[in-house]
Amino acid sequence: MEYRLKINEETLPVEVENDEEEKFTAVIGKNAFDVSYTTVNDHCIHLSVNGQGVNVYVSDQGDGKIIAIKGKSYFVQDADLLEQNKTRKKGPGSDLTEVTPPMPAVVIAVAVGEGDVVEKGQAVVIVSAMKMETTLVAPFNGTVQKVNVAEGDKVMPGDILVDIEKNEPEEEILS
Amino acid sequence: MEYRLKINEETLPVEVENDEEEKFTAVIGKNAFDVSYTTVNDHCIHLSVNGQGVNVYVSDQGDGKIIAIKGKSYFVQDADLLEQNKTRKKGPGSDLTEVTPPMPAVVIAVAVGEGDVVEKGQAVVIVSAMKMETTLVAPFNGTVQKVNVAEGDKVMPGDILVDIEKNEPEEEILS
Amino acid sequence: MFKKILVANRGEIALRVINTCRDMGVKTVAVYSDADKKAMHVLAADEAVYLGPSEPSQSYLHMDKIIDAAKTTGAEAIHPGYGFLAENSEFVEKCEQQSVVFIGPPAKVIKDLGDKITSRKIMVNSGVPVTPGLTSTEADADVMIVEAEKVGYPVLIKATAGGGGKGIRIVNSSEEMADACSAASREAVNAFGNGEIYLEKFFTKARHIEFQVLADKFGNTIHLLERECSVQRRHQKIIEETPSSVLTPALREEMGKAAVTAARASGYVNAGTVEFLLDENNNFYFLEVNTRLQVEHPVTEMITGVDLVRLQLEIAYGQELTISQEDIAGRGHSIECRIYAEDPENDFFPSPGTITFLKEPTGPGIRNDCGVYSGFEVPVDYDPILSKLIVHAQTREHAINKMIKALKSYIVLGVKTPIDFLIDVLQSEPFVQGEVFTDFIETHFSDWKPDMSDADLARIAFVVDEMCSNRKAKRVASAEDAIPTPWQTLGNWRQGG
Amino acid sequence: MFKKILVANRGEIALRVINTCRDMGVKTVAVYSDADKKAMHVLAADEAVYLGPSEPSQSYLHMDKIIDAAKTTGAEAIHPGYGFLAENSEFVEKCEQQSVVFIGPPAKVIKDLGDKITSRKIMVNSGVPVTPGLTSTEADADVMIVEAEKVGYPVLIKATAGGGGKGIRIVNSSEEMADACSAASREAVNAFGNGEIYLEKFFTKARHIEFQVLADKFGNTIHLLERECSVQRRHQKIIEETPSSVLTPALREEMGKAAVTAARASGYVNAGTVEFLLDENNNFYFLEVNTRLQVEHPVTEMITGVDLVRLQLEIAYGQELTISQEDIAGRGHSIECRIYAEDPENDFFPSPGTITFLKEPTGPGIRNDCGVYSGFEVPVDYDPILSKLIVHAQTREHAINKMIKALKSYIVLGVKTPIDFLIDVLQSEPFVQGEVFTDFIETHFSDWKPDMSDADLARIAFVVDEMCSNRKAKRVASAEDAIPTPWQTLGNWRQGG
Repeated sequence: MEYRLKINEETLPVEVENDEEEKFTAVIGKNAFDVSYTTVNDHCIHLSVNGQGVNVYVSDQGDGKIIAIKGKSYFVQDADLLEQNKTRKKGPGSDLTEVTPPMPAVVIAVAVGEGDVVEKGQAVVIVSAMKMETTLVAPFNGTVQKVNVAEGDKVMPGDILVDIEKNEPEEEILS
Repeated sequence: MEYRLKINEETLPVEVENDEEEKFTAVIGKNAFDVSYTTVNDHCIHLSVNGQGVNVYVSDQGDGKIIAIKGKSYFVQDADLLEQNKTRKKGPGSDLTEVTPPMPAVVIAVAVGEGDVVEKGQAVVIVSAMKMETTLVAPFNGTVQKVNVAEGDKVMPGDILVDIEKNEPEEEILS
Repeated sequence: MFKKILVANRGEIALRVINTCRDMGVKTVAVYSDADKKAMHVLAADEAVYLGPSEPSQSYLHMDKIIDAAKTTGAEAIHPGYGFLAENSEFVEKCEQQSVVFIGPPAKVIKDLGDKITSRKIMVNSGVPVTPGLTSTEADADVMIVEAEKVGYPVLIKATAGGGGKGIRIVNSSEEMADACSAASREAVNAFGNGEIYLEKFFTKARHIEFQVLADKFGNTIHLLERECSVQRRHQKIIEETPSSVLTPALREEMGKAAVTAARASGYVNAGTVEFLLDENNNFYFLEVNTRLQVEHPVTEMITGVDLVRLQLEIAYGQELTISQEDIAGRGHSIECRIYAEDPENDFFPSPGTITFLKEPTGPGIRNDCGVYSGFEVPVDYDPILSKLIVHAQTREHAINKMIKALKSYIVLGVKTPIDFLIDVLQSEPFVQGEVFTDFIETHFSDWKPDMSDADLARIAFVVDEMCSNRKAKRVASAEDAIPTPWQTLGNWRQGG
Repeated sequence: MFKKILVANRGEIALRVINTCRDMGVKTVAVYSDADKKAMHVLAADEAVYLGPSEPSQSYLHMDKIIDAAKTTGAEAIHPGYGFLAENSEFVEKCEQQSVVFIGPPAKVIKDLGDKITSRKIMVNSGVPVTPGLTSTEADADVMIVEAEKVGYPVLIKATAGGGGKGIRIVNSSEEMADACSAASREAVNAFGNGEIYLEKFFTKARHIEFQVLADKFGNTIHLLERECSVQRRHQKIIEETPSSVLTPALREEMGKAAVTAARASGYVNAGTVEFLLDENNNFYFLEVNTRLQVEHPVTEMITGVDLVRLQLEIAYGQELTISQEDIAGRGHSIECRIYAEDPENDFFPSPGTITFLKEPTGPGIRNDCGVYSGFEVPVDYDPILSKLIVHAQTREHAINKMIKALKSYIVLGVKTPIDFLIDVLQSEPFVQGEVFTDFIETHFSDWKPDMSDADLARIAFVVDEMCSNRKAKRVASAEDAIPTPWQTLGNWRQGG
């Protein structure tokens, strides 16, 4: 069995050998690790790696797992799965013109209206989370097609707050 | 909706009225309680009863629920269900001759053998749990039919450690 | 003692107050907004009153609703915690009018000390050293230049009604003065509706040292030693400790006396904090008084053995202080780390969301004042503090090691936290040496990146979790008695998927 | 300091030791039996070595396996905890032979103090008051009668090799003497292979008061104040506290000096406890020395601010004590409750089983040294202690209230615990008044039954849980993404169903 696992920008193959009941050998790069494990609960696994015990905590986020080890957190993704999903989701019409908040937030002010011409970097929406305000700017020169939010709305990362049509010719995006 | 709920030896009817989303009125005897609730996790429910908040903790044991409230534990059973089960399980051949441990335990010594005649109160098996020894005795005069355990065995409440045939005529049990 | 009080706050500080009330047999009333229906303070209180929408102005800042809630439930007093209405003199006046006891100083004290010029004047008049600079507002940039040359550059132009870092400019030379004054004033008008400004000396290398004070209604005023709070990010404290590693017994006594003088001079009653700057030559200067319980109050409790919230209630109820200055002695060393929902890799940006798993550190000498639990959704509407983690040990070295150990066993999944950042700070040479100034994080940790040394272990953990998940799935498929299944976990899966 | 040590124990005390090692940067090796494969001490240690079957003789009492584990893993020292091999002089000798440091007193000290006659002689020779009676064994019942008349009835006939309440008889008059002596001797032969007996006065109304002592290898010996442990069931302590409410400063000093004398006289090194009886006239009598860490050591840590396990390691490593008698001062009041898996309604019968849910109490001044977790199966093979819950507050009254609050928020489902019993004891008038003698539970709580005042609430909770279960079931039926489902909960359902 082989996984290709990505942390930050680094993808490494992990080969699993001699998989027995709660025991196996993992080969990562040139290093081999003797692993045995005990499941403690849904989120906690006790690992013994080359004889050293450590408790790891896991939260499956769908697109990857958060793994906490000794106070440090790693976001580990299955590179093979990521590629499949990319192929599936990509294609013509994929949206590269997003105005979306970096975190769950509340809209404090909307600075543009439909039909407004905006320049790249121009403030379009101000959101606030936990007493910290963030200004979302236009990603390029363009025209506001639609404003999807109003002051007071709760918004999530991925929500498109304002649709902006790029002023450059559309062929560039499709090519 | 009505439940009949048993705690220790006391069974009381609980009538549920005006059941809305996470709110209802419970009538127990002459008392009516306005109840609202929030589920916190699998084992914890926050109740507000007549305006007073309390966290209750629940463990479903199959034949009843352990309910912990402010440091006190209650074992609550559904009396209707208990009666159904009783009817189902009872009948001729029901065993009244049990030598079974009061707790999960380890057998320390077996004091009788097959064919031995025993008197009521005579020691038959000694078990130990958590450094405390307990002597299990014959429930009546009789003859040992079978010894089901040996020294060192782990035993659970309900396990019949020794089968003893009562010396009185069998008709008495069946009548 | 009060039979019942209302806690006009949320999160960890509401829990902290409820905790002591429970010790004292005082019943508690929580208040909550839409976002907090399942919040821990609501679950912990004896009663809970719904205030309204999540927006603070409609809930935790809505004075009339809160006082109504106290009247309706028969609560005799209100504890404001910190933030929200804690330093709002108008709220205190409203409480007084409605005959509800406010657990904190009188309205006039809050008002006087909230205004920078008034508080500087009080201190100057009573002989407490203040940062060199003006004790009146000044509209003329040329006068500012004259004053700046007196105290020496760099200087700070500050709004008198200031707070939260707004209406402040650092000025390094006379050329920058005119622009800085008009900018600061303009910002102050926008933020506080009051454009008045003044000038103070700016200390580039300073420590933030504060003294806890307590005063009853009978004129007894004492201090409970210092807290050093120099480690700050975005002008907000993140690590606090006591004792300070630079205070000599003589300096501690001198500053403590100044703190008591400051409290007396302002007519202080209840618990408060007198903040000082300490420069590199061990000169100290009055900064301001925080007229409430501080986030970092537990380190003082750990080394002095007192319960500050209990004393707040006793003082508010009209009891005389049962401890005197001679009873106060520090024992051991205590450190606090604030655990925020924030991303230390990304300028400490807030990180709201659902806590999918929480495991608090435990053990001798470890205290975690926590306001959240596994499954709780941290709302976007309020301050991102999740908990404050406090340790207590015999020496500073032991306390640092205990805190590192505690942080390593503190698991918060689902939102980002500065736990790994804090571990690196506590292990760093300058922190261990006590070389801690208010610019500590900018100087030593501005380009911090999380250490990736256990990445191999993380990959192995991923593989093991996959193996377990497959097994889990198989079990479910074969188990007939899988119903009921916990809705909590279900919820998480949905949210994650 | 040691780089790595082995902890030859399990449960909460193994965790307690590992905790301090982690503070100190000392690596730990756990050992475990079949029953403990998923035990918390195994999860917490840096390494774990499997010993064998669950039977103690094949695992935690197997000296050679344990010493082998230390040698194999490179552990330099062994901490025995309490129980198992903690007071076994043969094990200490084996460690010495194998050049593994035993963290505790030398073998000879353990041997001397483990024998009742030898230890009484040591104390008599050094002027420490012992209970009136013999300091040599006696086989003749007539001599016993003469001695009994000297000290006054009732008296105790005790096995010199005794322990665990075996080989003991209370004698109220000369007529009972002959039978009692032969019965005690016979029982002692059976239990210890040694029928020797002696006689002591029996105190019907007495307090159990013990002093913590510490001695290094350089002749420095100090005491760390007293613990009162009079509340016992089945001759086992269940509530301990410090300070004792009956000790005057003068009596405390006198008893403390006697404890230090006792430790010196026996050549004591490391941490130990000198136990005394205090009669109604405040006369105290030496009972015995426990040559190990006690279960109740945390109350001493809370009021003195020291970490006893750290000091044990430092002493064993050969360091000189860094604290002197003058440094020791008690602050506040501390109480410990032992949380056993047992049924207080049924003569404290053990109650092993799976812990289906565990929620530990938290908050300022609360410490829970816990050895179990949600989902753990408490084995039948060992002592039923789950955790020790400790509180610390300014006064005894505050500490009692804090403990009651902590107990009320301590949730252990799946096994029985004495939590409700302890709440009733702490709330009882005699306990609150400090009227606590070793017969406390027999006198006041022999026919205790749990209070049923919240039975209506319990019924309502049952109904609500049924409603939630139905909803849960519906959700599962409709949710396609219900896989994977937690196997932990599944396990519980199976076990319960």
